[in-house]
Amino acid sequence: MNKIKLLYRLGVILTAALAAALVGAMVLTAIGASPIATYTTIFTGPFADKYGITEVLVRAIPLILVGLGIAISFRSGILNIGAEGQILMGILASTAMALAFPGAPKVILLPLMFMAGALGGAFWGGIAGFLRAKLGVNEILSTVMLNYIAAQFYTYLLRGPMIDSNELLTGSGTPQSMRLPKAAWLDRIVPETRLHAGLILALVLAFCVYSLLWRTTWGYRLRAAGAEAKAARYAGVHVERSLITAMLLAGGFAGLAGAVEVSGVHHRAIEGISSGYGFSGIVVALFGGLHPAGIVPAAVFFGVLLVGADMTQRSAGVPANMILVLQGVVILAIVSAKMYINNAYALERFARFFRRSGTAKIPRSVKTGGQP
Amino acid sequence: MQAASEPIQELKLVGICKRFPGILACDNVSLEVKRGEVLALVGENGAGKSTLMNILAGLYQPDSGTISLNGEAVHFKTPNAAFAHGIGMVHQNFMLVPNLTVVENVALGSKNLHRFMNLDLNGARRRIKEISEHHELPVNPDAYIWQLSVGEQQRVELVKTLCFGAQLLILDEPTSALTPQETDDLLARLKRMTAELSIIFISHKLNEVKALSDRVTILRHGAVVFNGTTADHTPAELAALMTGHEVTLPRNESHDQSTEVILSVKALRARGDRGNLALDGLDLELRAGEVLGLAGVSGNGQRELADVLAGLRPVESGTIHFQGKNLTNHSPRRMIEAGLGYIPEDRHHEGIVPSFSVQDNLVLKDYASPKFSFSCFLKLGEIERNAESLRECFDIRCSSTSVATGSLSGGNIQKVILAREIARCPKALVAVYPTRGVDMGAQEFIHTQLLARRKEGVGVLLISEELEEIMNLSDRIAVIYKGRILKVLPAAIATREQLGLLMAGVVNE
Amino acid sequence: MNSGGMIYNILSLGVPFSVALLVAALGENFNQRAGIFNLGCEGIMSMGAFLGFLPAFFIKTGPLAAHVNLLGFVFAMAAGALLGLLFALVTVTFRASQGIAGIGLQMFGWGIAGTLSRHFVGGVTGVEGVPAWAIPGLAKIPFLGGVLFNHNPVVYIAFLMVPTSWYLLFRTPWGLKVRAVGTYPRAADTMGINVNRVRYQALMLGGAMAGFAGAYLSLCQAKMFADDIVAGRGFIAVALVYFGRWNPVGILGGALLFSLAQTLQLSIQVGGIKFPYEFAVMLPYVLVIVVLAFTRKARMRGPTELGKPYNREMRV
Amino acid sequence: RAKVRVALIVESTVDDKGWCQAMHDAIKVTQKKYGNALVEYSYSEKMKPVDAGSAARQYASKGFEIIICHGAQYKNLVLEMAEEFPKTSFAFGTSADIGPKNVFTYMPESEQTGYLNGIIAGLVTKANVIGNVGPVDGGDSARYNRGFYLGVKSVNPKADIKLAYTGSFGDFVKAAELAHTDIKAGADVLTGASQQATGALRAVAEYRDKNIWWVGQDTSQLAMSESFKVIAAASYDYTAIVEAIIAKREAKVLGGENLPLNFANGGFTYKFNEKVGPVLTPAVRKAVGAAEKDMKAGKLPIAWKEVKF
Ligand SMILES: Nc1ncnc2c1ncn2[C@@H]1O[C@H](COP(=O)(O)OP(=O)(O)OP(=O)(O)O)[C@@H](O)[C@H]1O
Ligand SMILES: Nc1ncnc2c1ncn2[C@@H]1O[C@H](COP(=O)(O)OP(=O)(O)OP(=O)(O)O)[C@@H](O)[C@H]1O
Ligand SMILES: [Mg+2]
Ligand SMILES: [Mg+2]
Repeated sequence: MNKIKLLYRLGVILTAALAAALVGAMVLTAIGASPIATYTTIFTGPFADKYGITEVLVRAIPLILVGLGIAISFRSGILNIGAEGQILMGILASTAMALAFPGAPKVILLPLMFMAGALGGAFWGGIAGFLRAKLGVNEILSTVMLNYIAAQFYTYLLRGPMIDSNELLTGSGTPQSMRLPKAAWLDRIVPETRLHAGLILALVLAFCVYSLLWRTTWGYRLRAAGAEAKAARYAGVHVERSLITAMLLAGGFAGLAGAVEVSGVHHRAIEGISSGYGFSGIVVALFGGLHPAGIVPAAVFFGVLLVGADMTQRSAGVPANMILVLQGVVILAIVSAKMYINNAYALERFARFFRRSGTAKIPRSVKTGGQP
Repeated sequence: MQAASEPIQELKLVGICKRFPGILACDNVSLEVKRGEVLALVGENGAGKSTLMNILAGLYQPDSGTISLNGEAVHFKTPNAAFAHGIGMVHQNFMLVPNLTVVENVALGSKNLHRFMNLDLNGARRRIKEISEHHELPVNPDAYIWQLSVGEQQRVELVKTLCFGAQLLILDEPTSALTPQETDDLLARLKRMTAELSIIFISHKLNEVKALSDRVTILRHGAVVFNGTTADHTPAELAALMTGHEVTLPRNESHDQSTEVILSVKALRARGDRGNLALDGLDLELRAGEVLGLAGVSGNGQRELADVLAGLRPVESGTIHFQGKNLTNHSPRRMIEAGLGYIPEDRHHEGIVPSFSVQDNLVLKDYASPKFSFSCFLKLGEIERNAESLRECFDIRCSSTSVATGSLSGGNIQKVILAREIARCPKALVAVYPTRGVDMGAQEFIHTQLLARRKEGVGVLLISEELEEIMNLSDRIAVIYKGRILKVLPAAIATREQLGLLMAGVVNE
Repeated sequence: MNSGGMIYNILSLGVPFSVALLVAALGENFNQRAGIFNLGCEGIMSMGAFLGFLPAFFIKTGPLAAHVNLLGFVFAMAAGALLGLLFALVTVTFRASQGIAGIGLQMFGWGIAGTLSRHFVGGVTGVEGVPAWAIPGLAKIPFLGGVLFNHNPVVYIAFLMVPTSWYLLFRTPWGLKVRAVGTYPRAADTMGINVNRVRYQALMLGGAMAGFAGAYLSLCQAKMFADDIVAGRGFIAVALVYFGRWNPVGILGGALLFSLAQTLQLSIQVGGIKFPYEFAVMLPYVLVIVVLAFTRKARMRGPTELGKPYNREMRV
Repeated sequence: RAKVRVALIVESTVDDKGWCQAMHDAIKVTQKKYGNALVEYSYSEKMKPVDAGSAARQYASKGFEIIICHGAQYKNLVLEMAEEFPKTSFAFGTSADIGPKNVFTYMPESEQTGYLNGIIAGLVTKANVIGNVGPVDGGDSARYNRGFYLGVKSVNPKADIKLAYTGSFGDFVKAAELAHTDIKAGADVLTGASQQATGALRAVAEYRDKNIWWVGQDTSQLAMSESFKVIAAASYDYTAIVEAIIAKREAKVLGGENLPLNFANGGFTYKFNEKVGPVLTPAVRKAVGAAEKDMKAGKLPIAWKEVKF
């Protein structure tokens, strides 16, 4: 049975991969690019050197953090698509904190900054949680809208109150904050690359989220409220409070992701930091089965996809939009395959079919022990 | 689908097998129904009855085996194909779309009413009228399903299936949620229908089987273990054949009165889901060490009363005192902490979190108690041990306590809830329809457990529509009618007739 | 300018601006009513915008030149239906998680539109687009005429889609099936409704409408194509379905509220403001949330099985 | 001369008829001028800051000599990479800072183009209402908008300039909505910066038979089908900057300079559109010509920083 299971899963994955590759190849051929070169670049490019690998991990860090938050909210019955806005609020809060205490030593400043980032994100997520729990506003609506509001608020601050005074002086006027003091920078863990200590933080937090959700009474409450609100209420869980808690946590993780990005990579608040991590984070969380043990590899995989696909622009001459096509196709193929892999009914049918055709093919002599 | 072209003279299932991942639900089942006959299909929870019938109704595909109608092999790929041959099924769970009206539900399945860009609702209304008059099944065609009581929904189901032109009617536990009167009515109507139809009837209540059916087939673990004429066997014999041992439902014989009032409800008023005043000045006292049966036709405030007691529904006025403390309008958590146990009506969505494991569901109310947690950390080992011991104690049948509870059979889910509520050592226990849809064996077990708690001094409020169950177990019986308690009688002197009249709202001096 | 004139301007501009959101949300409503949550609306709109624009871009002469816009809308709807079909394959047949699949579809549609436009068009380009057509007689009515009856014909068609969607959903057999399938698919299945087929149809219709909405952007509103022309309107359309509580009339209300707020804030800015413009830009988004939060909640009549794949064999 | 390899990193696409395309075109022109054998060119589009970091590293490690990160949001990244790859020349803009020794910065002094466009708008408007469709109030478009304001005021102090922002560089549809709003509010000359302005121009073109005009911030608008509304357009011409960077590199200067873009150094081109007909009066030509000449001579300082909206 286990062999059949393996065969089945392999078959599903191969079929999905093939389908995805074919669709991508069709579009690539249509625009006159080489599918083979493109695919080779995506999946080998990131592993060619130290840069590639570390860049993948650099992408994976915020994806893990956002994904963890998303996992908490989805597990608690909230479809949070507002991570994008929550990241921005985290960036603002953490930057403000770091700039407010420029003289503080690292051991104090970094935790303060991350705390501020998490609080900023939590505040933004909490609004959606509050609206849902107390006023019955659907979270999909509110988070979509809050993303836009956050984006405007972000430019407002970066262009106005938080702008680097140097930008005003020179007249460049770029919306960006002052550069953070060195004490607010996360250390690089591989020299000459951008891989920073945020990775360790993300991994530690992944473990914490696992413990939180599956090992604590808190997590139990959140999951119960998310899985079946009626039963949770019956069992004495305050479901509304749990929704708000979940959104606070989810927002907190997104905000922390923003803070870590600033502290580890950009060292100041600028535009375009979140670069779609809010949405990719959802994909990562769901790929990872809403479980930290799945989210970490899913984030790394997605990092490969991001970095590798970007490389195709330079190595295979593929236009930037094509990258979106490839990512889209890969996502569609993987979610489809994933459902089949976990579908016991389909596996059962496959096993039956396999056994039937399998037994028919086995010659009698073998079965009765005749030596070939 | 109007009436099928050819009347069904004989239906035969031969060697039907159906396997679900990890379980053989139907194991080489054969059975046969003739025109005008009622075949009863009985068996424990999870025996495979519904699966078999779903195969007949075209919903599932058998792995092997054949179905033949009037001697001709047929193959039902979809429910449509089954309808076309005159097979209609009333499913165990209502198959009515709640936010549609009755007419719309009927029109949904009646393809001949589907015009281009137009839905012939009047045609559906006519058809409903015709059928409901013919079979004396009154329904209000323009009511939304969510507005209807369970009994009314059952009637709608029946009318709907008949509207689709069924000649062979499959009824999967149609009486499990009906009041005694409704059940009697239904059985009488079905009896009359046999002039025109054949019926396959599934029930856990063997007296109904006895009253209605001509022949009976018993399934156990997916296989047929008995096939015979109903008239030749008593319900007790059938029960023994079904479970493999004698089944005797326990009775509460002692009737000694304790006096300590543990739960007292005064002049309680609360609103139902539709905004109506479902509880309208209700007074009730539950004493320690008694079973108080609450009889009544469903929809008279039972559900709301249970909700209010559990803290799940706000009280408009009146008080609830539990062990002398005023707990009116307290949160569910407070009620739980005060020592109130509650077996809810909706076991699938309220009693358990279906996706949680059996272990987790067994601590649904106590995960944060010092026994199962240390500060805020869960003691997973303790939770597992607890589950193992309860599983043994309460005979919960599951492959392991880490499987999702939603995958268990109804009877076993009920046992999980019972185990949890009882293991918490409550001071009072509210049990709402605790044996609905549960097989004889489990029923016996649940009754025994409730009586055992009573012996230990727990006050049990048993809400049920089964007079049988109430009269068997109660010390006193209260009758609820339109949100008030009409009368409380000692069980020893209560009679079926008297209760029946009270439940209909008739108070004789 | 006097305030009457300003109100007139806001209304007469806001009404046509609401169309893309309205049509996309009406389409998404069919998806959601059938139980499928399609976050990929944005991608379908991109594709619709591109294909809608393509005939007008390429066909400048010849017999077809007079009908390029019609052709564009046909192409856009066909492409939308195709993407809807793809989404149906993934979420209905393969039962994939709808949330991620939607994000995948969004990337896919957006990417293809951008890639093909780079290859075949090569940069931001304008087209003639659909001209305005005042309804004879009605357009002369003071005030209302300009607000309602002096737009391009697609606007009228779009507004007719509201009662049509309502009728389709609540008065036709197919609408009945859609509502049943999104609320209690198993019940529909036992009544002989092919759940998957209905979901396929709903997704294709919803896709075609999203394509239409995209084409409206490129042919009627912006009259040009650029790869990020949709700029998040697909997501807003999805949100508006929740605003409208799955009712075409409510969705119309949401789309109008959003666009009027949008023109209002632009008018405020144009009128000269004394506060940072970012707060003006936020206005429509804030308003939608606030209005929803403080309106009285009706009983939820929406699709209760939204987002859950249906599997006949699977035990519920 | 030695072969040089140039890389460009942009946030939008190289065919956006705006900011990114201007630099792309300039490099292409240089490449054509020097020959493909001498200038190797590669670009990366749709680069968010974090992606830009990867791309720039790859270019640097592959031996590209000049890496142009076309946007101020890349400032950080450039400053950081410059330390890591001291032999590579980096460039980014807009910025008026003087960078480290291997970083060039460039700054379009777009208040100049705005000023010229403002003169036209101020002279052409009949309604004395002028619309300006802004993306966001930052970077070079902030300078443009202020220069435009001063230009208008210099010839027509009574004119009302309606400046509003879409809040986005790339939302063409919203820019069109804003342009319509402006026109309804009485504006008869409009302008706008960045790629979203194309949407606004497209909206202006809808008023085919009305006297509503556009002054552009990109000469490619003169070649579009909507050009019949465009009285004149300015354009950034980065060719001089690209060539300057190549030349300085050859002279062993890897950076450390700010290269402004202005009329004086040929960084801007300004073109009238002869097709618009009588609206382009000799008086307009004259006023613009005079101002342009003064700017070229450095005689017309524009105090854009003083303008507060
Ligand atoms: N979502 C919720 N639903 C119901 N009760 C809650 C919820 N969150 C917290 N509580 C309750 O509020 C109180 C304070 O919460 P907190 O989590 O700090 O509790 P605690 O003292 O750590 O105890 P616990 O062991 O229950 O975690 C506790 O009684 C807890 O059970
Ligand atoms: N769709 C399904 N997927 C997996 N297992 C199933 C499914 N349906 C039924 N089963 C399993 O098959 C067995 C037979 O179930 P079935 O519902 O037919 O029992 P039943 O006799 O109708 O029980 P009850 O009296 O509780 O209704 C059970 O063990 C059940 O868990
Ligand atoms: Mg059953
Ligand atoms: Mg705690």
